[in-house]
Amino acid sequence: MSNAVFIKQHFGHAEKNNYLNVSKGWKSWAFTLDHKRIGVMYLIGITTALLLAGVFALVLRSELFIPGKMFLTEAQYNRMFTLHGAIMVFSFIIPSIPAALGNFVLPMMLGAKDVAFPRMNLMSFYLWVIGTFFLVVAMLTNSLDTGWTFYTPYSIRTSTGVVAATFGTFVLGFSSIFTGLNFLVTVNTMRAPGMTWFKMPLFVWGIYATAIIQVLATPILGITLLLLIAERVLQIGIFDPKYGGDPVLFQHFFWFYSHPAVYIMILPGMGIISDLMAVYCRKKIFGYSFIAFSSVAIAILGFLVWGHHMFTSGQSEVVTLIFSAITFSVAIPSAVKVFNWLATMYKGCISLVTPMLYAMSFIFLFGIGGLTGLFLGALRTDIHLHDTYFVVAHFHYVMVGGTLTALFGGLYHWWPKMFGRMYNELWGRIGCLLVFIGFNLTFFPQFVMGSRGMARRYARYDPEFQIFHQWSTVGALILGAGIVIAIATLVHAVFRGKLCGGNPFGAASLEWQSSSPPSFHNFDHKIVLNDPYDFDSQIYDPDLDSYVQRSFTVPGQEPVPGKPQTV
Amino acid sequence: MTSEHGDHHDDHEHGEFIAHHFESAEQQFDAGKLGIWAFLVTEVLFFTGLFCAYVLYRFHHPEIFVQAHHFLDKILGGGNTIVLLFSSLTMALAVRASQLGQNRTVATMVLVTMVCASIFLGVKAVEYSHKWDIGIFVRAHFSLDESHHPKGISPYLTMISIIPLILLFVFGAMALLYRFTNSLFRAAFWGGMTLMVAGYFIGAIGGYFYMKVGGGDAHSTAGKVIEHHDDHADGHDPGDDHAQESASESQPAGGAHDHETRDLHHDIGIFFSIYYCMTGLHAIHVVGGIVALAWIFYRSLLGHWRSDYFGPVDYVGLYWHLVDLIWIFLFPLLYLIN
Amino acid sequence: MLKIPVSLLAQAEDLPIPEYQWGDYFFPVQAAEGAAENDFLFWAILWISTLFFVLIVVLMLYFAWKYRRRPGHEKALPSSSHNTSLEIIWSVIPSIILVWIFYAGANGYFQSRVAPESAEDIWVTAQQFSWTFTYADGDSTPSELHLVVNRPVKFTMESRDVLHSFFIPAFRQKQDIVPGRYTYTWVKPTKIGTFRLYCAEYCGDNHSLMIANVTVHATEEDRKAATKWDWDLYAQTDPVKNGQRLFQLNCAGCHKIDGQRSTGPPLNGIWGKQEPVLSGTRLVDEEYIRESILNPNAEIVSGYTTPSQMQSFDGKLNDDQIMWLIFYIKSLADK
Amino acid sequence: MTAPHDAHDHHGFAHPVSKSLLYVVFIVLVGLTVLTVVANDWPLGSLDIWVAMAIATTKAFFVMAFFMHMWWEKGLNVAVFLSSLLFVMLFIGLTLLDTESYREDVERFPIFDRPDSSSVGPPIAPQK
Ligand code: HEA
Ligand code: HEA
Ligand code: HEC
Ligand code: CUA
Ligand SMILES: [Cu+2]
Repeated sequence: MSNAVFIKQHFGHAEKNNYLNVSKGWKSWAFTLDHKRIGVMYLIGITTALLLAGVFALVLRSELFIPGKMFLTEAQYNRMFTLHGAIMVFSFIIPSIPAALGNFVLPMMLGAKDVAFPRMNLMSFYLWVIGTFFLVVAMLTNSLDTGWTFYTPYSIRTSTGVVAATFGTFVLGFSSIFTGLNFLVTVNTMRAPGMTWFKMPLFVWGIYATAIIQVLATPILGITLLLLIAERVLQIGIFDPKYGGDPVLFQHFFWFYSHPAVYIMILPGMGIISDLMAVYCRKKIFGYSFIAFSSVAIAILGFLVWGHHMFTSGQSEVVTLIFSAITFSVAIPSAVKVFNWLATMYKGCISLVTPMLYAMSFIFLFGIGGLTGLFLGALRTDIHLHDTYFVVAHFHYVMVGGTLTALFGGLYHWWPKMFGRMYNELWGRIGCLLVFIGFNLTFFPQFVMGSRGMARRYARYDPEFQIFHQWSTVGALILGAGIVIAIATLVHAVFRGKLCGGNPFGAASLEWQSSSPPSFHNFDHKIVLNDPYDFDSQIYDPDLDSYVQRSFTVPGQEPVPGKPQTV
Repeated sequence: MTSEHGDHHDDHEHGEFIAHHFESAEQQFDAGKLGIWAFLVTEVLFFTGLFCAYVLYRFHHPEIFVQAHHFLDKILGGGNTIVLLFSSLTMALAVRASQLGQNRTVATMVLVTMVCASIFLGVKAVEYSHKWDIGIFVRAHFSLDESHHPKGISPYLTMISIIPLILLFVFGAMALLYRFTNSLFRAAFWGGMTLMVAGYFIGAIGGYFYMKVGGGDAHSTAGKVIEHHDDHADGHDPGDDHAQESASESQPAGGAHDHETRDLHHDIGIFFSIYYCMTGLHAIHVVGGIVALAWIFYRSLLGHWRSDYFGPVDYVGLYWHLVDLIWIFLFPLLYLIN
Repeated sequence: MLKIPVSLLAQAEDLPIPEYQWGDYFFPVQAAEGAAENDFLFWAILWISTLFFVLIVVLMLYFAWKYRRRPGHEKALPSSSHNTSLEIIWSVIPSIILVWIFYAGANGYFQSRVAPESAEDIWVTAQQFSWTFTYADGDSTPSELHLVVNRPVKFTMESRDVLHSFFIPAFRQKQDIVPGRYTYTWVKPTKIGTFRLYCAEYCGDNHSLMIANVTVHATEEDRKAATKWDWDLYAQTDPVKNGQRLFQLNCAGCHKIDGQRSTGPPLNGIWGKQEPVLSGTRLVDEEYIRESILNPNAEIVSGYTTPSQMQSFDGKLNDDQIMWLIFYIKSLADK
Repeated sequence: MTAPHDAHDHHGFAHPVSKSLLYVVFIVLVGLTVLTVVANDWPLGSLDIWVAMAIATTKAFFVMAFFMHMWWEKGLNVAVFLSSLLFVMLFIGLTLLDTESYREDVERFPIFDRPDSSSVGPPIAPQK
């Protein structure tokens, strides 16, 4: 086989015989063990969850347009933000990047054929479906109005469907554990020969650090929710003050999981940004090992700060002090990452395509979100800011501005790999811009009204806050439109996009050494290990309109571990 | 428990059980091994919540724990500990045999392990039902009244035993059925299952007679501790909150002493809340373990294990030892308090 | 500007919305000791953050423009990909700043937690969805907290049902109230005026209506005049007023009087009607109301849970008081 | 410990443990169980919980080291498992520290020390 044919077959667009069409029928999807298909199913799932919870957000934002009642009663409003928060957190953002994108690209990045436990992977997806189903059932039957935090004793007293929702969340927890455990083992044992720890792309490090948290923290959520169910059904009296239990103890239980969980949300996002920065600056990532270790540092330190959500809850002074001190230590590894990304841009060759725009808007938005975390970590100011819109703005800046933005950046980056088709660049940029503008318009005013005293979870409010709420509501509509456009552009690309080759962006990590979309076995040829950030290793091939690993193209220069050959 | 079977592929019935995405049997084994250890980590943390609740309440109310442990029988608990330890031994032997490819030994040893697990559950059923008889429930429903002790077999025990009884008959029938249709392999499997369920009755009957004969003193001492304060036990809704308590306190009878004793009485319920959560969750794990063991038993009868493929036995073994480990801590924490 | 319809307020029907008093851009007016410290720290962190943030964003945009991919610039320029001393510098400098922020925060925190010896005591009872304040001389006020300027106050707080949180933005003070235990906080108001008190911990349907007004008076006498209630006088002249006051203190958390269902059924317009209860219907008369107050479990209104969430007021309200309540409910007969 | 492996098995990744070792471990475990039950009746005062825990930990060590083959296990797996204990301690330690420090406010709770506001007034008339 001539080299050109070989390249076309393995690095070009794969119309036939890719993972999407290797087998047909719904069963071939429902029972698939292929990490790529599971990733795609997850992607569809979490997008649905995002849109559903996003609609709740729009509804509650509309209600807040005027101080008094518009169209929701107080009780209905409470259900709105509870379901918005719970679905966003448990069904959308926690599985989002690892389970959808991670599933798709992580094994390929390692040069593996699949994750370590494909059945468990599928199981994780179905647990996600079941868990989300229970949340939705709770929503449709009795609804839920506890806030996503399920604080006792209200969650024991309320007549809404706490048991169904809690059970759903419990199941979602197991789904998350399974994903994490799977990736943990995959990264440890499934790396291709020669793929050492420090040759892994930083996205893998991000997912790996996330997996550690998922495995260590999520079981505590499980037991917390079980105890909550037991408390409601049997009145065991551990969290219920009526029977001598302690509500503050519940908060300890809850945040021991949920604080580390916020790093479950952000670390994969940071991983994506690290990779995007390098690819679109066409430059070796600055400070690889610092970025890699800062992920692990965040994962570990993240376990030591849960009490910063409880500064005013009646937690004792000693513990409060400890938690505040450690909270600040988490900021340092995050700062290290931000500075390293900047240094990567320095003297780079920067293409401002959609993924890069998302990456830059990530730095902007996560910067604000993270820095406002410092106001909350400082004890004196948190006394004032706790449970106000300042906190709401903070966490949307990190979760939406951070994770959701990174997710979009990653999707745009890997979309050609996943579906073999290019998105429309113009619409991609428009979407990105709208999201950026809408987002800031929605959430920046919330900082101001929060520190002025606007408490959160308020269906009605005093008139002086109205102007901020109005800006915020308008912003939410723009943000919503932006998200819809961003998603529509991607969906459009799947069906109508321009066909593209295996590596249109010239990225150097292993997943790009396959055809687009990849074949069922990921690689049908022997892969060539190279530095994932050495972009000189990629050579543009005008025939394919795509890049190809140098060793495959230059006759005479043999690929490192052996001549490329079909298996 | 998916981690145990996430890594083999049934398609290769004869060949090596290596899934397509692994390079070698060793890689597969290593992955499985790390997977199961990580899984055990999640299990440990899962129980941590309960241990945490235990430690806090014991720290804050040591007196409750001293009171409460009188209701737990050291001999039954200790006996159960030894049963579990023995099952761990046989499990370890099963793993060893599987590494040597001795499938018959694996089958026997796993069977013994399962029977022990069932015995454990049987004894536990006796303990639980005895407590329920005299009104020892979780905090809110705690209504101790030892005079309620029934004469014959506790109705609760009968109720719990219905499921094992049904299983006993179903499994037994299956075994016989296959025995007579000459599917010896299946007969052996279902026979094993029957034996396994029989273990429950060994435990339950043993425990029952023990309670009849010697177990009487276990709670009689305890009875004295609280006997005079039982006037609140019935009719009084335990679900009052402090506001109401203060209300009733204002009634003439109210005195600091009465308040304290009654609180103690109710708070013992907290101990039992924790007790039921811990042992209940542990029991669920035992049941889960039995299911996993049954699967190992089945595959041993098929003769699947060889020195380069014994991962599942090893993984299930580790899981089983962890269940044992947890009990090793639960036993002194719950039964041995002074 | 829209006003909250009065009927939406859980408590005192005519709780006025105090005029909002501006402070610095991010804050309401500084009306208590500690507010200035809080704001100073906030601004300090804000400026530090802004410094870093602007630095980062400006550099990012500058690089994005300067090194944008264009004909003639198709390749990254040679530059090193790590620099340990740089890494150390940008880890250590933020660390030092963070240590300071922590220290300043902790300092202010202790000031906001430890009440001076001289503080007077006020007891706060929070319940879904109303506040009651009890003063050292035995007076109580519903939904209105009255303080004296420059006089430190220590609050001892308890909740009758779920978590609540005592939050006065103008005082920069917040503390959750946890059922089953006491929590404390203190303030020293430094400005005369009326401010909002919010419940900042989610507590159920009407969480957002669980607000109160804090009035800071110039003198103790002014305060006394505002908190005092002359029961005996009204008993003679207008017992309905007494009933209303008692209702606000004890019942308004659960019973609205605008026809809306809350924790309990609305109590307007029930007098003299047939009320559906679990055992059929009951005529709402004196006897029924007295029974509802003293023994709520005797009859449960249809649509509510058994046992009644309402606690017995037996021993807490005397006959006179129950009578006043009855007068009051009667006065709501056709509202 | 002596003779961890049967002599014939030095290839592959299967490392069968010798039977006699397993038996010995079992006997030790039973012995420790009996010991802990007996020790429960000794007059150890507040030490007894620590004695019981020490014995339980010893037992756990034997189970983990020999039944669970940790003695011969890869360093990574051992580290993974043992690291979980760190997080257990962290969780229990900090929570205990906290609940212990606010204990007083809980214990004081139902005892009212508010002023007696005559017969009218606050929702719950204070009781002395
Ligand atoms: C993706 C999720 C995510 C992330 C990454 C973070 C990151 C951080 N969060 Fe946030 N947080 C949430 C999600 C998240 N948070 C949520 C959901 C809540 C509310 C939950 C609820 O109550 O419902 C919350 C609430 C919350 C609180 C409790 C507030 C309250 O209720 O009173 C606190 C308090 O300390 C806090 C602090 C921090 C800190 C210090 C970081 C740090 O990790 C941030 C580190 C990042 C930076 C510091 C910025 C980058 C660095 C630079 C730009 C360089 C310059 C840096 C320096 C000079 C230091 N967060
Ligand atoms: C990943 C997590 C996540 C995400 C993505 C979001 C996204 C959004 N969130 Fe929220 N939010 C939370 C997690 C998240 N949130 C949590 C945890 C809480 C706390 C809950 C609690 O207190 O218990 C919260 C609370 C919360 C509040 C506070 C409620 C209160 O305290 O009273 C508000 C108010 O503005 C809000 C708004 C929004 C908005 C406008 C968006 C937007 O970004 C949403 C944008 C998405 C869409 C709009 C969907 C796409 C559009 C369509 C399907 C259709 C059509 C629309 C148009 C064409 C305009 N969220
Ligand atoms: C903790 C919440 C709560 C408080 C405080 C409370 N109630 Fe109630 N009340 C209820 C509930 C719930 C019901 C309905 C169930 C029932 O009938 O007991 C109810 C029912 C009633 C009824 C019968 C209403 C009808 O429509 O027939 C009356 C009258 C009443 N309450 C009066 C009072 C008075 C007077 C007070 C104050 C002294 C008071 N309640 C305080 C919760 C409360
Ligand atoms: Cu009370 Cu919110
Ligand atoms: Cu946090």
